[in-house]
Amino acid sequence: MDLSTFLIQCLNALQYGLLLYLVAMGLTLIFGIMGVINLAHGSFYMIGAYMAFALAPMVGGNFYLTLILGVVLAVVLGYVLEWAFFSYLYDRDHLQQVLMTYGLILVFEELRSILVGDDVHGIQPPELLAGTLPLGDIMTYPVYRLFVSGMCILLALGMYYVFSRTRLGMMIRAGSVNREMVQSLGIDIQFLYRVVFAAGVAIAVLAGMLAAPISSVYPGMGNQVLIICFVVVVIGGIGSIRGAFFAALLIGFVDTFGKVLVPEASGVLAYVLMALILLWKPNGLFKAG
Amino acid sequence: MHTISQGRLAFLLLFFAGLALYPLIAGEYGVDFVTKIMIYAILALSLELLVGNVGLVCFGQAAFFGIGAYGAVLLSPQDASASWLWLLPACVAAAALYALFVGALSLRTKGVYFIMVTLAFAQMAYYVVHDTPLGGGTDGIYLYFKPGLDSAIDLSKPHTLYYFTLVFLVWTFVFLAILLRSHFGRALAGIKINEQRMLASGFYTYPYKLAAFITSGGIAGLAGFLFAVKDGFVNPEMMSWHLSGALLIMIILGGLGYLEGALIGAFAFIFLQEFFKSDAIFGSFAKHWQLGLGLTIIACVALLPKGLIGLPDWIHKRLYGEKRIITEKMS
Amino acid sequence: MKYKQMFRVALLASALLGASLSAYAEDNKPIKVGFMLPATGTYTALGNAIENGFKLYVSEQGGKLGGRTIEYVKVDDESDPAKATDNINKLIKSDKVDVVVGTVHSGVAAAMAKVAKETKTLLFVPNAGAQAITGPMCAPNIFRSSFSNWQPGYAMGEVMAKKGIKKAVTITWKYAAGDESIKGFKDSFTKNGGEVIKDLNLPFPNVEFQALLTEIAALKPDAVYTFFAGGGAVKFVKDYKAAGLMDKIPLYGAGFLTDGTLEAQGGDAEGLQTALHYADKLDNPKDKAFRSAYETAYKDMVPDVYAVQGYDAAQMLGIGLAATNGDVSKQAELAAAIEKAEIDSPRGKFTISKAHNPVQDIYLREAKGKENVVVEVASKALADPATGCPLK
Amino acid sequence: MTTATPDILLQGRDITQRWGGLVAINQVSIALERGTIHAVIGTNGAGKSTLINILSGEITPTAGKIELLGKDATRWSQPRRARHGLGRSYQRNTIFPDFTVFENCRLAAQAQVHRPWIWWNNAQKCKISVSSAESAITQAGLTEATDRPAGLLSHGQKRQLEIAMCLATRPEVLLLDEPLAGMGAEETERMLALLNNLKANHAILLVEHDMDAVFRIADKITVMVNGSVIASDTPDQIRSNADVQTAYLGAH
Repeated sequence: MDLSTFLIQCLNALQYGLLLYLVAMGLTLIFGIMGVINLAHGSFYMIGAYMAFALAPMVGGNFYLTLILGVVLAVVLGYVLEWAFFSYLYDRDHLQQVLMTYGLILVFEELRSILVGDDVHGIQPPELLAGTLPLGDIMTYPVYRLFVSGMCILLALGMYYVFSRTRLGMMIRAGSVNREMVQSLGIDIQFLYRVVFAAGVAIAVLAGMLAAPISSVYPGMGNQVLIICFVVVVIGGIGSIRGAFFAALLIGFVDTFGKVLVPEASGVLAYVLMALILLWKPNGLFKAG
Repeated sequence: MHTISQGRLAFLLLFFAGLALYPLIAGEYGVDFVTKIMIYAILALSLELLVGNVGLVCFGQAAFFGIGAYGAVLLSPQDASASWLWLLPACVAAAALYALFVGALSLRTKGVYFIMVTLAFAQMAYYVVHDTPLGGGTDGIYLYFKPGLDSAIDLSKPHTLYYFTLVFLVWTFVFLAILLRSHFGRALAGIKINEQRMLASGFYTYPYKLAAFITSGGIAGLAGFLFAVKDGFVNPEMMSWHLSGALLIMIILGGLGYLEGALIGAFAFIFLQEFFKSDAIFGSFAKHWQLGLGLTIIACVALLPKGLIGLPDWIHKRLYGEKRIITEKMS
Repeated sequence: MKYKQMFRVALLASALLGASLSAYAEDNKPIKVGFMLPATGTYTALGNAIENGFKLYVSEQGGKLGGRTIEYVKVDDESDPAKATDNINKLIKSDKVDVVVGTVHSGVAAAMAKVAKETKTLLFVPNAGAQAITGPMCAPNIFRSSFSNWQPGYAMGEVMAKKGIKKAVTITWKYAAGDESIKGFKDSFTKNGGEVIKDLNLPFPNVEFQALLTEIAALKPDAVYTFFAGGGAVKFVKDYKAAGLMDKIPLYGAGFLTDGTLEAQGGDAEGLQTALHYADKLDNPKDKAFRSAYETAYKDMVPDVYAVQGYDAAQMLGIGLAATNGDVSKQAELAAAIEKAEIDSPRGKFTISKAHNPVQDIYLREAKGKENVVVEVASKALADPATGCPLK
Repeated sequence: MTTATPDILLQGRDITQRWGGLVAINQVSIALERGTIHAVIGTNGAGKSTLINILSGEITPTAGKIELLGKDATRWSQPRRARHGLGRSYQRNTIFPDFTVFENCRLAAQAQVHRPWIWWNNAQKCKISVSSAESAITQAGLTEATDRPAGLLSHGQKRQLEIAMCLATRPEVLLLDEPLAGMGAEETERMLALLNNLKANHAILLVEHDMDAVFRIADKITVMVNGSVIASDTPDQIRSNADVQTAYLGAH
């Protein structure tokens, strides 16, 4: 591998890592803060991608309006879901939530089939971002991918700010450590969780919408990202926004270079990495914080 | 020590007696179908030992199942029928061996991390059979000659296999029931509730957990062996996380902490699937069977915190408006 | 002498009576066809098209094949090989179907073939291209109306070698279908003087292609041969285009790369050449008739190769049943009839090999707008080698 | 049991525990003798619970040495120490609420059984653990509650059960972390009587906030402030110790 190819592969790895982070971010929130093992996370991602497809005609094909509309709908969806399905589960065994989210996967997948059908769809990126940049002697790089990477970084910074600098972030962090304590301080934990859940869903949906022009839209797409998202969150350390960020980049690099250097084992590499990291650091790379 | 209350004992006797009599009234397919469910029930029991009784949520049970199944195919001679007398223990041992390896490492982690490490090791096993020619790759491999033992116990006959499976289902259930009231089982129960307390009392908890993990893996391998013999075909999808997930769903649906929960869960989960898939009932909407299944599961979570095993309680409460304790755990 | 003659007459009469009685009985009882196709998951649309195609032919024949009414039963195979044996057992043993039609996923079809072989049930495979089905697993009662993975690959290898391409790179998912397609491609490409400088692959169903595209750019081959389908195909073509490789390193593939996916690929596939046993704008009357009938019967649905495969599965069954007067139990006669027949398919006429795989023309097609327009016949009457099939 | 040379069962020497830069325990030495109740008092965060965790083996100290019954136990795991006569109770209840009182104690006693792998015998028929459990329950005064689920006991009874579970392992040294926390007057009296009874055959370390009780029952008191021992003496001496008064009792 010559230097320029190596650098391009690094860019690929970085870009894939950021995309992974984008998809896993919502999961970190819900999983890390509320302790809910949300199997339906992939479904929210899928819903986002299909929203990008289905909502576009309603707003005249404007990509940015679609994004905004999608996020608004997602917040409402998350809020309602938490109210309807999760609010009474916190005092029960965690595994009850697993069962609940599994049920939701099935329901969402079928609703998608009934409402939108089972075809594969492509989404065009907006005009402004549709171009490509030259890279190396014969390759080019799509601007839209860079745009998505930029959005990931923006969101990451935004999350970091909310968590470490705002009162809401502090309440959320406290709530993740000790639910009773926060309640005794007079904070409405029910409301707090509802906000976190809605935010998690909204981020997953946003990830789906942003990724749709890159990944295209097809049945079963949610299941594919689900497990790798859990891997990212767990490697990073549950509840750690920063950890998820680095873990996503790590997986990005391992996956990219694994495919090139050890293609026979590329499928299993991420899992080997996770196993090794957890045996070395049983609580992930970064503890919650 | 689960004191077998009379209600539970009656339920179990009826349940197993029903299974024993079922082939008398069932057609060929019915026998096949229930054999499959019984295999899943054995598998669910193996997971129930870990999740319900030690509190170890293993998300990689399919790997042990798959190793048992692949073992049955790969260890069988190409051109003749093997004797299950050695093949079955070999498959169980193979699965248990992998469980020893996985357990020894993954038990260093806790909680969600444990869930994910077991998943990781299962995925490794999955990719080994998926991406290498060892097990026939993605299309899987066939078991051409099903194992037998002379002509007396020929497992290629559906009815023989049915009773063979039933015997092992009963055996697994009884084995686990006895195990759970022994010193070993009681220690596991203590570890599930408060491992720190157990350490302070002088229990080396790690070997206990590891032993439970290996036992569970071995039983899953037994189920895998039976599955390979039943289908005569194994495929990497038998090791996929979807199956591990479905198993967890079964035991949660049935009711965690009770061996019967695993039985009920396995039967209920597969019956529900068949029910919603049925053309006869749902017509053309049957293709959206996942919707019905999903909604049923959600309703179960919302209404039955203890799983289906809490259903009699729930009905009783609705009818008489008072709480009846049928599932007292301890004496 | 007289007695002997009387005996003969009596024998003949009773045989005729028996035959007509049994024919009468057969007439009364419909033939049950069991569809084992995906109704959930990634392949749902393909399953629907196959079912539609099959039913279209049957309804064109007035709902009867070989003089008997056709009745349908369905089971969702979920594209899960672990459940395949049970699902087909359900059709055969519980629903008591006479014929099974399925499926899309190769691993599932492999399991089905085994059960069909053991139970001697008629099986028509309307898509899955696993070579084993008409190779080591072939049987007198198993037929395929589609293709073997090897076929389009082989045809494309010839075409690319003829175009003067010397160095090629292949890329696919690491699974049986991809491997077989690449094998077919290599068989003909290297025979005709080409060289495959690298086989790239990634785990199924991973769709993060960027690393491998960079690898292709670094290797600078004359061309790339690929096998992807469904959502992966859409993304691969779009990524290939976006990476700027489309104009510099021509991309060729098995036809699934652009089948049913052109709309989603949104113009990025324009001009892409692929090989398959079906194409748009085939100038034959059968295809025109099929297309208009399909569009009338199923509103809003575009006929595609999967529908054709379903349609032809029904045709093949029809030919067999016609020869046995609707008696499904006469499998030898049924198979002989199908083997002898020339099937008038929308894809053009084809025959069935001894191993029961179509011997068919593979077309070179070019993506234009939302159609894969035929360019030429890439390989005439191409037969799968059917390695390992004892029926050959 | 009074002998000329004190019967030291557990001894910690120069134990230091650092968490990063923070020193939680600074060169603490402590010796527990049979027949005495040794109380450790101090403000919240003084390091009392950390000390118990170190002595019982839950935490390995940064520096220092621990001897149990005359053997160097510094590197011993918690279960190993427990098997060599060390029992501890927790500040928060660690009873198994679904189990009966009897089963709670029997399970703890089971740790001493030597063949735990025999999976076919009913654990409740195990004579060794059953008799240990019964005697522990009697000692702790819970005989009447034997068959009740532990979760349904009163708070005081739960604390008694906590001690009974310790006793069931037949320990010689008892490390008790706030056994009186949250108790009413009557319950406290019962617990103090129990501790007085136990003292004859055990060496007891008592971490407690209830000063009246401590001064009534302890034979020796160690006062910790910010991880260090500032005084260690008889209750009377401690009461009159000026340092202690300013640092701790004065604020009381």
